[in-house]
Amino acid sequence: MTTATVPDPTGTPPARTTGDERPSLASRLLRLVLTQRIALLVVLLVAVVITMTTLSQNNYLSAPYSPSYMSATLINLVPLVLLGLAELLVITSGRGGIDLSVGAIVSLTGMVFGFAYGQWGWSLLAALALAVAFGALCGALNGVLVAYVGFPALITTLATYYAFRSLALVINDQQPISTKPVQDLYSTAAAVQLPFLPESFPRVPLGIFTFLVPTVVVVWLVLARTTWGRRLYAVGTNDVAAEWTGIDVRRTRFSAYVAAGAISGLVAVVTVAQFASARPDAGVSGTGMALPAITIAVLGGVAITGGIGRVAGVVLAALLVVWLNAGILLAVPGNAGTQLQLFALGAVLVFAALLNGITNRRYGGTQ
Amino acid sequence: MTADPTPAAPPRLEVAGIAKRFGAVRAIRHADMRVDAGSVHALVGENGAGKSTLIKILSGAETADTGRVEFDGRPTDIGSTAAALALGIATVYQEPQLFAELTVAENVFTGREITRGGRIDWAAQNAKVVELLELIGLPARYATVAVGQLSIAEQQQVSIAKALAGDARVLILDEPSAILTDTEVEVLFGVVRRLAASGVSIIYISHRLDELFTIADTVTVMRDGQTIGTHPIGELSVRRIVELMVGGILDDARQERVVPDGDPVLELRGLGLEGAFHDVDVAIRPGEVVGLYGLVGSGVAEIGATVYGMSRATAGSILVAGREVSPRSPRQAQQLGIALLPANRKQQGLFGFQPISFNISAGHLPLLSRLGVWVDRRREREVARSSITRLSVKTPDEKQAVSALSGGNAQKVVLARQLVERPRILVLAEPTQGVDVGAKEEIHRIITQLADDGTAVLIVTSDLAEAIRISDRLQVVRAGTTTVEFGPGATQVDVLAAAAGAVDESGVPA
Amino acid sequence: MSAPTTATPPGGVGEVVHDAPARGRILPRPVTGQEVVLVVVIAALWLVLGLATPAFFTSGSIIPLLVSMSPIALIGVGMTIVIITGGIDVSVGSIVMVSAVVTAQALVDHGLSLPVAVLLSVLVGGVLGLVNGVLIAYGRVQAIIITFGTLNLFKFVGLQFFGSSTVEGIPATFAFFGRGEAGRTLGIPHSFLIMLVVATAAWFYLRHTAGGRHFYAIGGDAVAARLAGVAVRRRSLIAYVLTGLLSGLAACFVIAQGTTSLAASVGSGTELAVIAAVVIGGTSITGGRGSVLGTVLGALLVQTVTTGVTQLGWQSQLSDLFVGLFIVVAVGADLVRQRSRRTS
Amino acid sequence: GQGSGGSASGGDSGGESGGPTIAFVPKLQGIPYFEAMNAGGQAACEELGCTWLYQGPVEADAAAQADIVRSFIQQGVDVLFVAPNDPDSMAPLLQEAEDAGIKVGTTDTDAPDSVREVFVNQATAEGIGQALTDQIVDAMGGTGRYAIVSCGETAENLNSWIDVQREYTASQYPDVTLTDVVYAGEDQAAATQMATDLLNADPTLTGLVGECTSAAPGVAQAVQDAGRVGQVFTVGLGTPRSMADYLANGSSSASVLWNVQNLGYLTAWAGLQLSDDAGFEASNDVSSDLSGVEYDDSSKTLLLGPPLVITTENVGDFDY
Ligand SMILES: Nc1ncnc2c1ncn2[C@@H]1O[C@H](COP(=O)(O)OP(=O)(O)OP(=O)(O)O)[C@@H](O)[C@H]1O
Ligand SMILES: Nc1ncnc2c1ncn2[C@@H]1O[C@H](COP(=O)(O)OP(=O)(O)OP(=O)(O)O)[C@@H](O)[C@H]1O
Ligand SMILES: [Mg+2]
Ligand SMILES: [Mg+2]
Repeated sequence: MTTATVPDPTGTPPARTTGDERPSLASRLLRLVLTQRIALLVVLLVAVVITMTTLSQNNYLSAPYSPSYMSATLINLVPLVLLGLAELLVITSGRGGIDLSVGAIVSLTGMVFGFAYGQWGWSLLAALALAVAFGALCGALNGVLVAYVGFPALITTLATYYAFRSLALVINDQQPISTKPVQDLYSTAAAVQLPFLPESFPRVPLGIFTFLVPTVVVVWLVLARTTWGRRLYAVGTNDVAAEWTGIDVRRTRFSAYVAAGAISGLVAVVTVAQFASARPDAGVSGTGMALPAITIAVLGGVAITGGIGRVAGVVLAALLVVWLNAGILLAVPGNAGTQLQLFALGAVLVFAALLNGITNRRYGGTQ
Repeated sequence: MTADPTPAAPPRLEVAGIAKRFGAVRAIRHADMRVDAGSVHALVGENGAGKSTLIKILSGAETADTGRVEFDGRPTDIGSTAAALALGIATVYQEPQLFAELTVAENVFTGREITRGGRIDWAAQNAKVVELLELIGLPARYATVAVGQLSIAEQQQVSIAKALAGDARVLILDEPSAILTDTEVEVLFGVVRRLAASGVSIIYISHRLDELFTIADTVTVMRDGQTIGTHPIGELSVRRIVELMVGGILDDARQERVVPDGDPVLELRGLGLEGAFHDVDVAIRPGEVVGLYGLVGSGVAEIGATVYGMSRATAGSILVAGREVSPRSPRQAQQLGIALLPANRKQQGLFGFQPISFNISAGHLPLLSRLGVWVDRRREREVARSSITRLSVKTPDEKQAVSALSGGNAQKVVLARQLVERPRILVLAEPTQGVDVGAKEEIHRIITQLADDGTAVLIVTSDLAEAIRISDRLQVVRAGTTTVEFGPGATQVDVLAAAAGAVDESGVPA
Repeated sequence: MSAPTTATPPGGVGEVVHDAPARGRILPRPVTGQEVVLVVVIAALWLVLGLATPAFFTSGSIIPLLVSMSPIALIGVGMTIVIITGGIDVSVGSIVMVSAVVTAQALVDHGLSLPVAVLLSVLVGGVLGLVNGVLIAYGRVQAIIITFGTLNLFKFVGLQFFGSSTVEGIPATFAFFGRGEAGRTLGIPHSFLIMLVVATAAWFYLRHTAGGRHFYAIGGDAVAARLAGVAVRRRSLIAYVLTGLLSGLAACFVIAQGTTSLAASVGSGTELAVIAAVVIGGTSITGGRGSVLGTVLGALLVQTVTTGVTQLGWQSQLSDLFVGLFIVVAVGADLVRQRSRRTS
Repeated sequence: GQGSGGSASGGDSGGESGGPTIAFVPKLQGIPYFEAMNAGGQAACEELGCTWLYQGPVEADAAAQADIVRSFIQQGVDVLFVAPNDPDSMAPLLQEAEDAGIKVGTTDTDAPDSVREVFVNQATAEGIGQALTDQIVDAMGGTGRYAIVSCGETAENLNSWIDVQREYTASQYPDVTLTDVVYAGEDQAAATQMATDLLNADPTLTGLVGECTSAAPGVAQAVQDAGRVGQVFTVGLGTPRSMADYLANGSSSASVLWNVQNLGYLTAWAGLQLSDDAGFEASNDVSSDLSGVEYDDSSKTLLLGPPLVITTENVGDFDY
């Protein structure tokens, strides 16, 4: 047996620093785009807008891809972002958190709101409060089952999706509610001229200011700055550790579902206003609202395993999808245009996901 | 680097010039090692020295960036775990790698099932597993039990059985003894010796340096991602190994403490939890360090969890400062001034991909916030930075994700969380499990200092040397209840005997 | 201080919960508690329906029920395996759509024979499953994300085949799988029989072969499975390909159960129905545990509820409410049983 | 290669035909019904000199439809026709289109409380509901019980036809009972299964009505599968080609529809009138096929005519 010693090249044990040599600017940029979902989304968004504007200027589009069009299409942004945030909250809460029932909650709450505002003659504020409370109640049912009873979220919300959807249809004999007050609500969704800005500035859908911005700000503040946000991330990252740390895991997770329900209630009002009627299938017709919302959340960098997710990512992802879709409609006429939207959504999602995979291997994770 | 000039036979396994980085972290800078056939080769080093990474490379779980591997003198490329297994390199990883829903027999044979005509030959597998279980000292009927129903220590033993099931020529054990009781360790050593005698090479990683002298033939020391040297065990002492590991000299004398008089701040009276422990009596005064020592499975772990509100006691009472309490949740326990360091850091302690600062502040949100609502991010940062300095956590900054830290450094972060607000009562479950000697020293110093400042410390441990060294009083838990109490002068032999049930209760030393 | 010690019987220390499984058995029981519960629930439902609507127990009623559940159960077999590995496939509806349109179009244009048509449909499904599998296994991305993406991509592909139209005048080649007289032998519907054969084969595969057990290992702990030498990627790839192949076969059943025309809405919503059947059947959505038999029973329960609600003359929209309730009850029962096992 | 033949020539705006641009947004794309309307509209524009644009959502979804309408507003088409999925939600968008100087109209399905200048109606709700009822009662031999398999629960025109059927059956045919209405969505397999369930639940049932183009073949298929052709009779709103086989084998007695291509043609013609500010006469001669098309000024409705009953006799006359 011999003693083999490796001579230390520097004579002293090397300092334990990360990164020994400075990477080049290009590789730092690449790293930024790959590891920071926000950066990637900004790049994609800029690419989409530049491409569409260029196409537009060279007359390849059937109509100008102009600021006024881009701003008119923002009306779709409101429900998409809000429900994306709802998914952000529940997915971040971990243990396979997800909410398939948001669309069904929108349908059912929309009907309840329709009754209150359109038929019982409640004031808008009272009806709005009712909608949010009712949505929260639906969310609370999910929350109790997931957080306190211990059901897997996917299954719970699949069950409540079926149940709420069914109730929304039955509650008014599948008739929409479209009385005068409900119809007049459209004015709260319509595009408006912004004050203090020149005439030429594009009109922006009012819902952006009345619903979207306040919700985004609140959710962002809550997640990034409050102790509740910290608890949510902690629970989502490792709920056993959170428990041992003294965090009330069940209540935190429960409240995430309640919040998602409340946001869905808000979306119900937005949808009623946008459609000028409370429709029993508002949130579940077609592919429904839940799938796009989950897609947006995931595209926005929310980790399906919990504990990771940022508000800005969700907003940017929704904006990307909305403006991409709007551009496709102008670029590709006929049925092919709407079909291509499916392709674009699928391709962007798979692309972003694959990028995540690469990033995980190369840099150890996305933020 | 020198090597035997004329080796009679090539070494079983030789690696040279191995380097491996994870993103920016250089886990291994340069590693050389040669393992002879039939020898027990210990690999030691501080937390984060790169031991686990090196053996992951040997077992095909990771691929080295540079370097070369020779097996029986032939250059080899260990590209995958399957390739390593095919060479006869079997590994017991630091974290048990088992499937909770599958039976022990299935776990042992996952990846190399015995089949007959495409169908699994359950009978043959079962017979082989029964043999293996006997070998490692577990009852034969465990073969058909789902692994999820076993204790962590038993799972660790199953992992060893699993490694032995293939005809291993190199057996790698990464800290196998960390969660085993001394009797189980003895069984393990028996197995290791028998294997070595039959020509199997063993690579053995441990932080319990004293045990190297009973089992190892050769010791390779790693420091900061480099192999510092390889020595026959005969040339070494514990002190020498430690000096090689840290590159310095340690003072390990026990400091005599005088515990101030006073009324107990924590008292357990006849405490019981059905199925776990019963009639537990403990009292701790402020400034006192009391150890609870028991073999794994003696119920000792559950006592700590009950005091912390994780389980509700089914008998007896808990008194804090003379008042009877019954914490229903960790939150309530914390409000009573009780803090706890959990035993299983990965599961119960760490928020993996979150920054160090997040991990520390998570337990103190009311303190580190305004009005209990807004997180005070500056104070959070300051607290994290000072904790990092105080516990010498090896990290570039407080924004580093804890998942990127080595096991021992991560343990320090979890410990740091318990120390932010000085608790009235601190329960520490296995505080230095898997922690290197330097950090262990550090943690012991901090515990003593806390006690000096008036905190009542309850240490729940299965590390006997630690229990004796740190405790002002040591209580032995056996068969689910407190039995004998020892003062500071206890010897390992006495305590172990009491824990194993050899001393009857009348012979209580002072 | 020392406490008076109560003597514990030897062997009480260091043993956790080992007496639960019976001796002489090295696998979990072939029939899980969940499956027993489902059988009881279905039997009870059938009894109630039989009493409430006399026509329920006629072959005219039972046979369409079995035919209707077959495609869901068939895809469910694949989905069960996928979910056991800890994955999920929400693109199965789109796979059914693409397979169905390609096959229906080929039937119309080239008048394929039955075996060729089935082979075509299964192959198309398999190719799409392969796309999912490659992306998930080799792209190392969460299955739910990838399959949300391919759900859209496959639907796009399917729409290209539909070409803004429906497929009309599909010949009765698939009547062999249908609800009608041609779809039965000795009164038993072929589609149901085929589904049973596939499910039985899958049961054997999952239970008694190394490859099958590896799915459970992967779902239990993928890293550990890799370290144990399990070909994790290849295994998960196989799970998705299997699901694709079975979705392709199910597409034939769907064509057979529809009319002589096929519209682009075919297959939409299948994924939720399949997942509902799988989870009602007791497969753990987090992976590592599940059974094909449970899935078949789950599909049967869902179809019984839908059929029952219509036959009882209740508002058809209510059937969803009951499906939701049954999911909660079934999963709740499973949960309660697991807890009691753990604490016993 | 993608998309329909229908959309292909709609591609280049300001294409060969010149003249005003008329855009039509159907409820959804890819079903023979709307593709036939598209073909009719296209033919009209080729003859009459206009540019026909056609774009529909992939699913019958109000929000997706709104996006397309918005994009047409942005394109500044001259005339916009919509077959709204949800009339209430379409009204404000039509207002926006009008504000942008676009002439707006509805076709196939009305948005009554909107600013639309014309509704091109295929047939009145009474006309359709009564024709369906007459046909089923006739097939059943004037007595018995029948049920309806409808599609979307909220589709307003389907529901209005069902209402007419309820009332008309009760008042005109005392020996006939309408027992049940079930909803199968747009899914043919579901429609077939539900029809089967209805047959089993009530063995005395002798009639089934498929209320939309996916349910009409579905109910016929169910009867055929149950082997009860000749005992149970079905009628429905089915497109000719999808019903041909069922009419031939007797599982369907008749399909109530209208000439869908003519509806498309009439829509395009109405668009031209709107863009020329030409207005409508009480009776309009549109083409050789379409003479004497009535216009009701009070409801601003152009009526294609009475519904068409498709049987084995005339089913071969249509190519959609
Ligand atoms: N997957 C990984 N990603 C990033 N860094 C890693 C990874 N695995 C290990 N490291 C880093 O590599 C270094 C060596 O870690 P390793 O686990 O080999 O240490 P160790 O000697 O086994 O320590 P311990 O005794 O604490 O188990 C540490 O700094 C660790 O943080
Ligand atoms: N605990 C055991 N110990 C030894 N051999 C066993 C044990 N359990 C089963 N075997 C053997 O394994 C083979 C198959 O076992 P078993 O009869 O239980 O399987 P099976 O009936 O085909 O499947 P299942 O258990 O799922 O019903 C038999 O040869 C049996 O003797
Ligand atoms: Mg290690
Ligand atoms: Mg058996």
